[in-house]
Amino acid sequence: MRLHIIELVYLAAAMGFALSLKWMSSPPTARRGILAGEIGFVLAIGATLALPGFTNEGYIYIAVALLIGSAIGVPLGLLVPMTAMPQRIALSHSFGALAAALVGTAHYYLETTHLGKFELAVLGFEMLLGFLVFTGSLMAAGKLQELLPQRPIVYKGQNATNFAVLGAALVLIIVLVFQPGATWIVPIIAALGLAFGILLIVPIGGADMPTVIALLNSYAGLSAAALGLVLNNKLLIVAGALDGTSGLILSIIMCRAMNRSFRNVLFGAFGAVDETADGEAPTGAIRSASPDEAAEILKNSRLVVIVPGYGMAVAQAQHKVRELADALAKEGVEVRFAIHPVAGRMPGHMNVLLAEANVPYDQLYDMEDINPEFPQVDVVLVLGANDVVNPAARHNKGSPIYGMPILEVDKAQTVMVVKRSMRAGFAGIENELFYDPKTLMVFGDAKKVVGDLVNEVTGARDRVSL
Amino acid sequence: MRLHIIELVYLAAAMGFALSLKWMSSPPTARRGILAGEIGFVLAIGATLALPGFTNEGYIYIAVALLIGSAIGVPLGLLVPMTAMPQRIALSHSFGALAAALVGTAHYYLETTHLGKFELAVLGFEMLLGFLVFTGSLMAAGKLQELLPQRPIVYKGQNATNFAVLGAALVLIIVLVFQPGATWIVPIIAALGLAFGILLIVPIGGADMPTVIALLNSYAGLSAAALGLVLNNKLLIVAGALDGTSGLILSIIMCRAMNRSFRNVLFGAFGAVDETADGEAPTGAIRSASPDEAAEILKNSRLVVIVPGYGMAVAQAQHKVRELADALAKEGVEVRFAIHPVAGRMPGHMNVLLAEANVPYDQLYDMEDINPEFPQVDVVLVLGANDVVNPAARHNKGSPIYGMPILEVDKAQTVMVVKRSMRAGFAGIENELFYDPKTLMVFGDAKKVVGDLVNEVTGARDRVSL
Amino acid sequence: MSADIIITNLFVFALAGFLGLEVIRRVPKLLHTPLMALTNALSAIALVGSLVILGHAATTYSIIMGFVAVVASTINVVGGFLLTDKMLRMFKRREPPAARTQPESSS
Amino acid sequence: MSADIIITNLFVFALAGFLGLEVIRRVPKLLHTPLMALTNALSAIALVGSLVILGHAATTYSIIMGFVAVVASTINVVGGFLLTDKMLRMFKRREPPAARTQPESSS
Ligand SMILES: NC(=O)c1ccc[n+]([C@@H]2O[C@H](COP(=O)([O-])OP(=O)(O)OC[C@H]3O[C@@H](n4cnc5c(N)ncnc54)[C@H](OP(=O)(O)O)[C@@H]3O)[C@@H](O)[C@H]2O)c1
Ligand SMILES: NC(=O)c1ccc[n+]([C@@H]2O[C@H](COP(=O)([O-])OP(=O)(O)OC[C@H]3O[C@@H](n4cnc5c(N)ncnc54)[C@H](OP(=O)(O)O)[C@@H]3O)[C@@H](O)[C@H]2O)c1
Repeated sequence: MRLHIIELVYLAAAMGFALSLKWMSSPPTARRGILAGEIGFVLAIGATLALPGFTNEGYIYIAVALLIGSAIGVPLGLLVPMTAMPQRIALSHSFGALAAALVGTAHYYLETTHLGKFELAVLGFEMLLGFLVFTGSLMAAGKLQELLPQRPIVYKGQNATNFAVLGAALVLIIVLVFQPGATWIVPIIAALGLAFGILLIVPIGGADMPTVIALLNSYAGLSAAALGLVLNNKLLIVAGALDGTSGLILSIIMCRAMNRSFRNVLFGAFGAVDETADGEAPTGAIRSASPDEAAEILKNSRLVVIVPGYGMAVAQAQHKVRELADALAKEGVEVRFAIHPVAGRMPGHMNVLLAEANVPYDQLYDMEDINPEFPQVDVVLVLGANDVVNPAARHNKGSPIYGMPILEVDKAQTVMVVKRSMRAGFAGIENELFYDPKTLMVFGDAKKVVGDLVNEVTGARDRVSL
Repeated sequence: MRLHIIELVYLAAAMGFALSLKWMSSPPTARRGILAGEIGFVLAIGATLALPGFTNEGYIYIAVALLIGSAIGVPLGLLVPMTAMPQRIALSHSFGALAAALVGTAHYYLETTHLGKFELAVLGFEMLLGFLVFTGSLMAAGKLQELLPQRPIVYKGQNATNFAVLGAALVLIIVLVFQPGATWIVPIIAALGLAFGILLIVPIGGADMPTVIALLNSYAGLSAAALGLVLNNKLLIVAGALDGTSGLILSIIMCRAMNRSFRNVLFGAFGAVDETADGEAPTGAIRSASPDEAAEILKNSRLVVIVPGYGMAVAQAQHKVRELADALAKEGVEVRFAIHPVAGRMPGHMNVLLAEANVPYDQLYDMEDINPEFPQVDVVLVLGANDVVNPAARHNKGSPIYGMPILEVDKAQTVMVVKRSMRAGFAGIENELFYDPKTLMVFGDAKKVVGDLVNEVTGARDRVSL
Repeated sequence: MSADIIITNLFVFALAGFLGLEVIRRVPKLLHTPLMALTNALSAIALVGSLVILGHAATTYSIIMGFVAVVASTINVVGGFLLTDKMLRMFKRREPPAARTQPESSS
Repeated sequence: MSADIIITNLFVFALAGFLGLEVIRRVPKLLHTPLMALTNALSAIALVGSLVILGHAATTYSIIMGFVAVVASTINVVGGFLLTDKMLRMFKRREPPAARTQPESSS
C-alpha cells in the first residue's frame, strides 16, 4: 500500500517536472516553472525517504549528506557571477553525473546476483555514460574557466585512441552481461568512462564548449533514464527523458546558429578538429577613436544598435551599458540591442546579462528581426563581440565560420567596435570588419570605455540644459 | 517473447497516433499526420491478430466483420457531403462508443470471477460512459440531421431525473464492485447509460450540438482509456488519453468562441436551457435588393469581404462563391473571406467548405485579424451567416448571445445579406443588422443568388471588354 | 491485477494526456474540422479490444458482442480516416506560400 | 526483472521524451540560459537513487558511494534551482507589455 502511495507521489513529481519545463515557454510563467520543479523535487525526496528498508544510521547519513550538499549548493547557486555561468553549469553537471554513476555502481555490487542480462547491459551503459559525463563536464568547466588551455589539443591517431577506449568499454559491458559475477570488470568500465570523458573534450575548442555542455546535459539525462530502467523507477525515467531531449534540442539549436554539423559535435572531437584553421588574414589601416569622439557621434545619431558579445560579459559591463542606453534615450536617440543567438558563451547568455542590468527584454532584438534594418542604422556599437559580427562568415569560403549566420553590422552607416586589442575572438580568427573604412575601433576594457561614453553623453546633456 | 514483440509494436502504434496529432499543426504536414495514424492502426490490428488464444473460427468471424465494417465505412467516409460533416462525425462516434461499451461488457462476463475491485469500478465506469456516448451521439446526429427537433426539449424536474438516473448508475457500479458475481447488475447499468445519453442531449439546442460532439469525443476517449486500464493495454490508454484531451480542448475553444460557460456544456443540459430566450426584437424598415443591383455595387467597390455562414453550407454554394471571388478579382476588386470560429456547425466548418471549392487558405482571415479592418471595407457580403454577425452580441445584454465575439460587419460601408427569409439563425434570435439602414437584404437561396451575381459580374465584364 | 500495473498505467495515461494537450493546442483553427475527424477515427481504438473478444470466440454472447463491436469500430476507423484524408486533400495554398499557417520554428 | 516491466518503462520513456520535445521546442531563445540551468537541476534526479543506496547503508562501500552521491546530487539540485530562480527574477519587461515573448494562444 505504502509503496503504491509513494509511486503516486512520484507520478505527481514527474508531472511537476514536465510542467516546470512547459512553463519555461514564456518569462511571465517561468518563475512558476521553477516552483513546479522544486515541488517535484520535494515530493520525490519525501516519497523516497518514506521507502521501507532505510536503517536509522542510513537516515543519519542522509541528513548529514543533504546538509553538506546544501551548504555547498547554496553559495554555488547564489554567488557565482553571471559571466561564469557556463562553467558553473558544467561543474554542477559533473556532480549530477557522478551521483548517477556511483548509484549505478553501488547497485551493481549490492544486487550482482539478482541482475538480468538486460539490466546488466543498461547498467553498464549507464555507468559508462555517467563517468564519461563526470570527467567531460569537469574538463569543459576547466576550459571555460581557462584553467585548461582553450585551444583544441590534437595529436596523431587521436580518433583511433578514442575509438579504442570506447570499443574496449563496450566489449567489457558485453562480457559483464554474460558473466554477471565478474566484479573486476566494473572498475575498469568506470576507469574507461572517466578516461573517455577526458579524451572526448581535449580536442574540442573552447568555442564549442557550450554546445558540448548542452550535449553532456542530454547524456546525463540519458544515464538518469537508464538508471530508472534498472531500478524500475519511473520518476527517474521521466526526468531523464525530459532532460535528455532538452539537452539535445539546445545543442541542435546552437549548432544551427553556428552552422556546425550536428554530427561533428555529437561525436565531440571527431571532426571539430579543423575548427581553428585561419582564413587569410585581412590587412589595411584601422581607424581608432577616443571615447569622447565616439560619444559625439553617438549622441548625434537617430538610431543606435548595441551589439553585445562575450567581451561585455568578461568586463561585467552590462550595467554601464544600460546607463549608456538610458543616457542616449534622454538625448532623443533610439537605442536597440541586437542579440546574436550564440553571442557570449551560452545560448541566451546576453539576454541574461542585460536582464540582470534591468534592460527590458522587449528592447532586445533577435538576429532575424534586426538584420534587415541595419542599412537604416546610423551607428552600431559592437561591445566585445567579434565572431558574431565577422563578415567573413558571409563570403570567405576559407574561413572556419563560413556560413554561420551573423549580425550584418557592416551594412550600417558607421560601426564602432569596443575591445581591448586586435586579438581574435573565440573562433580564433581575424575579423576584417575592424579594417572596414566605416569602422571605428575604440580600444579598452568594455566597462571602462562605456563608462566614459556615459559621462561624455550625460555631461554633454548638462551643458545643453544650462 | 511474442507477447513482448507485440507490446513493442503497440508502442510504435501509440507513437504513430501521437505523431499524427502533432502533424495536424499545419496544412503542409497534416497529410503526413493521417498516414502516421493509419500506420498506427495497421500496426495495432496486425499485432492484435498475432496475439495467442485466437481460434480459427474467431479469425473467420474477424475477417467477415472487418469486411462488413469496411464495406460500410468506405462509403460513409467518401460519399458524405461536407455539409453533413457534424452529424457524420457524431454518427461514427456512436459506433466507436458502442464497440467500447460492448467490449467492456463482454470482458465482464468472460472474466467475472477474476476481476478485482479496481477493475470492476473502472469497468462499470467504462460501460456507463460507452453506452452514454453511444445514444448521446446518435441523438446529436439526429438533431443535426433534423430528424429530431432542433429546439431544446425541457420539462419540469428535468435535472432531478437526470441526476437520479446518473446516481442510480453510480450506486449500481458500487454494488458491482462489492458483489462481482451480481451479473444482473450489468444490463441495468447498460440500460441506464443508454437512457442517460438520451436524457443528456434532449434539452440541448441544436446550436450546442458541435460542442456536445467534441465533448462526447472526449468522453469516448476516456472510456477507451478506461478500457485500456482494465485490459492492461497501454495502446488503448495512450490513444484514449490523446483522444480525450483533444475533444476537451476543442469543446473549450468552441465555448470560448460562443462565450458559453464551459461548465454549462460539460454538464450538457444543466444550464444550457435558457439558451433560446429572445432578446427584444428589433423593428423598422428593411432594404432589399435584386442580384443585379447587388452585382453593380460589388464590382464598383475596391475591397469586398465575404462572410460565409451555415447558409452557404446548406445551399452548397461554396463553389459558386469561389467563382464570384474570381470574377470580382478579374474586375480588380480585392476579395477576402472572413471566417468566424463558430460559423457553420463545426469549428473550421467554413474552412473545409471553401477548401473544397479550392479557395486558397491564405485568403481566409480569422476574426481577430479582419475585425479591425471592417471600417475600410466597402462591401461585406454576408452569405447565409446570421448569429456570427449579430451586433446584439456587442451591446444587447438581454440577448442570449451577448458577449460572444462576432464579426463586426456593421462597421463596414455597406452590408449585403444573402438569405432566404427573415428567419432567425441557430441561436433562434432576431438580428438587428438586417434592419440597419446600411444593410441590403438579397433574398434567395445562397447558391442561386451567388450564381446570379457571378453572371451579372462576368456578363458585365464581357460588355466592357467589347 | 496488481496495483503496480495499475499505477504504471496511470503514469502512461498522465503522460499521454499531457502530450495530447501540448500537441492539440498547436492545431490551427483552419484544421479543426479535420482534427475532429481524425480524433474520431482514433477514438475507435476499442477495435483492438473487440478483435480480442471476437478472436477468442469464447461464448455465443461474446461472439455476438465481439462481432458487432468489430463491425462498428471498423466502420468508425475506415470511415474516419478516409474522411479526414478527403478533407485535407482539399486544403491548398496560393503561391507564393504565406507563412501564417506554418508551425513556428523550433527555437 | 520481467520483460513486461521493461516494456512498460519503455512506454513511459518514449512518451516522456516526446513530451519533452514538444515543450522544449516552445522555449524562446530569451530563456535558453535559464532553461539550461533548470534542466541542469533536473538532471540531478539521481538523487532519488542515491538516497536509497545510502539509506539502506548495506555495506561500507555502498555507504561511501551513496554518501558522495547524495552530497554531489544535492549540490546540483540546490545550486541549480537557486541559480535558475536568481536568473529569472532578473527578467523584466517594459510597460506597456509587448506580445513578442508571449506563448501563442491555445487555439
Ligand atoms: N553563445 C553560445 O551558446 C556559444 C556556444 C558555442 C560557441 N560560442 C562561440 O562564442 C563566440 C561568441 O562570439 P562573440 O562575438 O560574442 O565573442 P567572441 O567572438 O569570443 O569575441 C569576444 C571579444 O570580446 C573582446 N573582449 C574580451 N574581453 C573584453 C573586455 N574585458 N572588454 C572589451 N572587450 C573584451 C575580445 O577581444 P579583445 O581580447 O581584443 O578584448 C574578443 O574579441 C562565437 O564564436 C560563438 O560561436 C558561443
Ligand atoms: N461552428 C461551430 O463549431 C458551432 C458550434 C456550436 C454552435 N454553433 C452555432 O451555429 C451558429 C453559426 O452561425 P452562422 O451565422 O454561421 O449560421 P446561423 O446563425 O445558424 O444562420 C444561418 C443562416 O443561414 C440562412 N440560410 C439557411 N439556409 C440557407 C440557404 N440555403 N441559402 C441562404 N441562406 C440560408 C438562414 O436564414 P434563412 O433561413 O432565412 O435562409 C440562417 O439565418 C452560431 O449560432 C453558432 O453559435 C456553431
